[in-house]
Amino acid sequence: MKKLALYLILICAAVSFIYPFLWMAFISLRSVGDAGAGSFLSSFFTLQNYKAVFMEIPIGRALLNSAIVALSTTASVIFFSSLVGYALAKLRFNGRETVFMIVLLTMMIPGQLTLIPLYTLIVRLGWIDAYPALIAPWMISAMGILIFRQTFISIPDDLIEAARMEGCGELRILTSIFWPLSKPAMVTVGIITFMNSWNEVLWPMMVVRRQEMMTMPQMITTFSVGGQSGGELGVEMAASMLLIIPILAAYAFFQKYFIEGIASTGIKG
Amino acid sequence: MRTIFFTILFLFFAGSSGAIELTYWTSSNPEEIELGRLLVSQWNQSHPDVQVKMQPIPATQSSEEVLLAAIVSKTTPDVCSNILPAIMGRFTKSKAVLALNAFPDYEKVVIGRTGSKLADLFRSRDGKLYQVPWKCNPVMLVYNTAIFRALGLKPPKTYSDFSKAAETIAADRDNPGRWAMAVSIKTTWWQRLFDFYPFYVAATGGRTLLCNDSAAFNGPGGVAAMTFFRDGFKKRYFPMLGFSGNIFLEGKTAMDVAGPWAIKYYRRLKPGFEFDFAPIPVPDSYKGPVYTYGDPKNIVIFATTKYPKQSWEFVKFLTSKEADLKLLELTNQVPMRSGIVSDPFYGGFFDKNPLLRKAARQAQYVVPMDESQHLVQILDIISGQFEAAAVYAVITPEKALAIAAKKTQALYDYW
Amino acid sequence: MTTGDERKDAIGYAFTAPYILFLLVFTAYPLLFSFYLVFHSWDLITPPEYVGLKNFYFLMHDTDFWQALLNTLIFLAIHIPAQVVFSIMIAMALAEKIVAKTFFRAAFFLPVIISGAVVTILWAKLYSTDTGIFNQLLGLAGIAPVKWLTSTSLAMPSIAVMATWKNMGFYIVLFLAGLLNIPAHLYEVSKIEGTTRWQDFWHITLPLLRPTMLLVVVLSTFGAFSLFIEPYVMTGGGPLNSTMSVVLYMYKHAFLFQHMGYAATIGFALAAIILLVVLIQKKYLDSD
Amino acid sequence: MAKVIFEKVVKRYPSGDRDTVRELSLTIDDGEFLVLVGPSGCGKSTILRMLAGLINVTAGKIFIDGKDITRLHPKDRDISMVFQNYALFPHLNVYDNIAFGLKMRGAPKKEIDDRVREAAALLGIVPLLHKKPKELSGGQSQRVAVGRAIVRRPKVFLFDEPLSNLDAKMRTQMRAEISRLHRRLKATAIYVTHDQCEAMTMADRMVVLHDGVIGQCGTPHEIYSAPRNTFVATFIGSPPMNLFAAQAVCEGAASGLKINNFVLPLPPLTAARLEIGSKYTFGIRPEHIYLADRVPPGVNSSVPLACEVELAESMGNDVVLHCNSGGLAFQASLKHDFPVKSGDKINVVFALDKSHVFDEKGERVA
Repeated sequence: MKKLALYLILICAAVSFIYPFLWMAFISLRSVGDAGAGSFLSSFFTLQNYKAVFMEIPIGRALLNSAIVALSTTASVIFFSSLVGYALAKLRFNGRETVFMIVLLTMMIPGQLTLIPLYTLIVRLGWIDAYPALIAPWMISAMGILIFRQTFISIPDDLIEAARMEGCGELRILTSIFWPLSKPAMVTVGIITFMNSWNEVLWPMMVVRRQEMMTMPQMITTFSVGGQSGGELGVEMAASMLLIIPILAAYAFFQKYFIEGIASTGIKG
Repeated sequence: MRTIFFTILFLFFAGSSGAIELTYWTSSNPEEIELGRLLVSQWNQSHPDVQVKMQPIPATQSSEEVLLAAIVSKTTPDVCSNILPAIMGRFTKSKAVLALNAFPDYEKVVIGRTGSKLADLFRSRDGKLYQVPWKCNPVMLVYNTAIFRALGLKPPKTYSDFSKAAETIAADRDNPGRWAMAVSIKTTWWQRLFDFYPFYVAATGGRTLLCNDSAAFNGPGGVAAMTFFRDGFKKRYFPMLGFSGNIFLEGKTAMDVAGPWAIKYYRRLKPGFEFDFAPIPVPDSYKGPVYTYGDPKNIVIFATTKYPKQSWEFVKFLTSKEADLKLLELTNQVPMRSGIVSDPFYGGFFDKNPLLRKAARQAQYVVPMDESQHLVQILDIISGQFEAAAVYAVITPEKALAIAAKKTQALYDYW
Repeated sequence: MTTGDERKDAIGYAFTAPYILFLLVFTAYPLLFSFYLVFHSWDLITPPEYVGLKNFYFLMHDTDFWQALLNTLIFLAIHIPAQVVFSIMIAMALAEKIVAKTFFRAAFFLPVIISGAVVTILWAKLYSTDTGIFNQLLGLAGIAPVKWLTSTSLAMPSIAVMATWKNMGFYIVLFLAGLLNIPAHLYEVSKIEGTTRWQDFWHITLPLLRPTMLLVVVLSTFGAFSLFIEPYVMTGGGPLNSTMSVVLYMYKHAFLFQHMGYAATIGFALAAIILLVVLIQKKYLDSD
Repeated sequence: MAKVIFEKVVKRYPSGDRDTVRELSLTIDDGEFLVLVGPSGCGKSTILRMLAGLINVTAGKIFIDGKDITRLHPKDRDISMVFQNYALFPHLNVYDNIAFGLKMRGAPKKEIDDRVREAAALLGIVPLLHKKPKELSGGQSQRVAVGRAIVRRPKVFLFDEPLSNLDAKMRTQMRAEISRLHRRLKATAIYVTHDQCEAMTMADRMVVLHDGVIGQCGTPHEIYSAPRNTFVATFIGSPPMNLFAAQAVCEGAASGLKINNFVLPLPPLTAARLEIGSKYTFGIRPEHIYLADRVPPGVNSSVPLACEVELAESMGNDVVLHCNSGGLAFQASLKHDFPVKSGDKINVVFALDKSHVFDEKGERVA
């Protein structure tokens, strides 16, 4: 009896979490004529809304931009953060503890404080409407450094020494010993970074104005808010679907890491 | 095949022989892009040594923002024809634009075309002219002639007329739920250029928002205009909801506020739709010509140009008699050319397009916006107070305008 | 070439150098420049002008800023408690022995991974006064449509409910991890002592969840003060500025009015307020 | 192939208050199996790591084959090392672990394959080649680690306590195997251990280290039979050598050592080196103590000493007696061919020609 109530609550909650997305997918597939109210399966499905999105806004270009930005940010965060994480975990040098303290401190700075000066910096660098503006300020993450350091610290020093004896330089040790041994950490850092970068909307809105340089969330926001969608619900939902499909695919693929990685670090965007 | 080859060869040599290239930015609406393409190709054919490259300003952001960003990054074009005069204050302050007085034939060209009365409106505070007055879109009342005919209405001239018309529309049993006029409840600053501001200009007989760096809008005219909207929302003449799509085109409202640029837009979206323009309604006590906001767009030459002379020649070409006709034909916007209504050169066009004759007549009674670095913020302040006093009616129009005036004052006091 | 420790020194510096450079350019410089900006007026185009404490003075008297702060605090006051209560409830349900646990967990986590922009666009439709599902459901129950986003008193709570829905999955996962960390024998002891489940919850579960609670509260505070895209898309800050958040207000000053100095001042004040709020939370949740 | 020379090598850690290794000079001959043995903290691993290049040398020089390698990167020294925890790369299978060094050096695929298979065959781990380290037992892991070390055919092999993580039986087996392997490869090997048993059985030559200095260097037999000081004497041998505080006395014609309340007469040769009246330490290994009535023939034994057995520890073959004679405590290791139990009173004798005498500083006198 008690179990039944439990399931009832959980199912109701789960439905409320999933339903909006189903509705969105449904609306995006419905023909333009009957957008608005209506029940499921009331009409046949069509891709015309998706066609319309591609016709009305350069969504293909936005997808490309988002992919370039999110992938290069992710690659850079993984590479540089693991580099620093390795140095902090396994190399001895003067100032190591200071650097580590700085990493921890930067995590405490509210982003709102540096947002405007960062924007002015981008303007001065002449990076407005360019990929560097979207990538460079997020190339290394303190969160990534921290995760890598914690992971690397538990890898025995023996392995480093063995690798050095066997002829590895430090970079080689990082890439061919530490990386393969820290796959969960790499995946965690990777997906958190990818997700944040893919979904980020405030920063692109600040540094990108040209339509060809817009990322997906920005494009869809301006499309929706700017009224370009002409109030066509189906088209708007189709555009939104295009934004969430890649992240949903990544989610389906890495589900375990997604949830556990994020839970273990307690960090998100 | 061979011709293509020679053409390429020619272009190659032409290019390498040092033909000057000018960059020209236009507005991004399809009509103006078409106009730009036509004029640029004409120019390029007749001027092989000065080639112009045209580029529409990206559509998603406001042109002002794009231009400001370009100034910051020093990537401004040579010539731009989509300049909101109100924003010129910041352009001149940052020395981003050329003073056109420097060109010897400037008087002849600009004053000769626009007339000194209108041209003076765009004169900068230092007495120089940095912009060539180009075209305007007098903001007017546009009404659905089918509905008006069916209900036996005439376009309202005064607020009382408007009320009566609105009551008639509301009482129409065949079309329940139809509103009198579409007014946006969004608070984006430029929305007020299509409701409060033109009504304010009309009610004050052509005054602008500011006078000597101080708010001028909280006088009787401003209160009258604000009260007009407050009453309209209160009596449900205007729909009080965020709507998508164009409800005027859909026949859900009988009137809208728009400029002549809308003619092409309406015809494209809904062929056969019947509409007409009328002056903005004024308070019952108002006498005199009805002014409105002209929504002017001007042409400037940016200081980054390497070829001021060639740019100036191109600007003259853009504002020539023939170009102005093309402007009328392709975009249905009104060149700021004095005497255009009576000029037989354009007579044929106006005969075919009586709506534009109306717009061109109205164009004689237009004002721009004030040239102020705070203009956007002042409109934003007014917009917020419009929402409070008119849309939600939580404070009186007098109070709202007083607050807006005070906030405007604070801007000048602090910055 | 050197060996051992010295070489490690050199490599240590080489490996951290990109980060140090990055830090100097993208953290230290903006941080310092924000100090510069708060004392200047700058529109990006004309040279910055020193204005002393004018920005702060204007901020003190800027009723719109205080309204934005109040709005943000209202958002916080609804969002955070709702978040904590519902997340704990669902996490406790998920901690029981149930089938399809992974499915439920994944379902609740779904909105977390999806762009806030999309979630907001979607919910704007759900909240729509005439066609939204909420009012349709209310209509079925014979209740008149509610102006979710166009009434000054409901708009911010509506946004807070949506934000709670979006982020809850993340906090459910955190609480679930916290719950599973509580040793089972504690409950066995209480079973022997004959306590009720409610007493267990108050005297064992809740106190032991404290560290998670602090984490959740601090993280959601940081998140809540960043409120931007939701009002930007849904309401544009209206009606009557009732959903104008501090970040949206800052954005408006920076990008609509080009008041870089003033926008930086708003950011500065906001950062100070965030740290203050977090300190207070820490004091009350981290006391033992 | 390779001769290793340490020349006044010093190691000081920045945090340490004194040198971990003090002016170490040592020559290891080509093909020699040298064992560094000593208690933990004596500096033996530090010496090995300096040679490996894993830590730097504070002062002094190290040569391999006459070439100064003091400041070379580990990979350029042509040495390999077997680690205590095997240090197998967990993400690579056995084959790739063994091949790792060759791959890093860019050896041709064919050659790598040949050499890996050869090494695997030598160690009897061919069936394991495709397993991951976590599927291996301790002994198997150690074989793989050795395989990784030998596959490159380096000049010098280093072993850092390689057997300490294995169980006793496996340890004995691996010990023999490493010795056999060394004889076969004839490469210079340096082996660090704290286990004297490993040291004694495996070493060509062993170095007993104490507080960063060499206590004694020599063959296992030399070190066992003639420890240079009390530290070496007690460190090597199990159970450890009994040491008694003593004073040289002259009793009649013969001089002897007065221990507690009795005097031990000494052979003249030994006695001649003592200075009457000075304090000495007398040492005798437990296995050189016999029951008075069972002295094997040919042993020059002392006079019987009456004592009480406080504890008898049977080791199967041997029995270790913890004896007490009027407050003098010592251990005796006897063949287990007679019944003796705690509380028994027995008489023992010391084999005087196997006894050791150290001076006050602990240095060997005789």
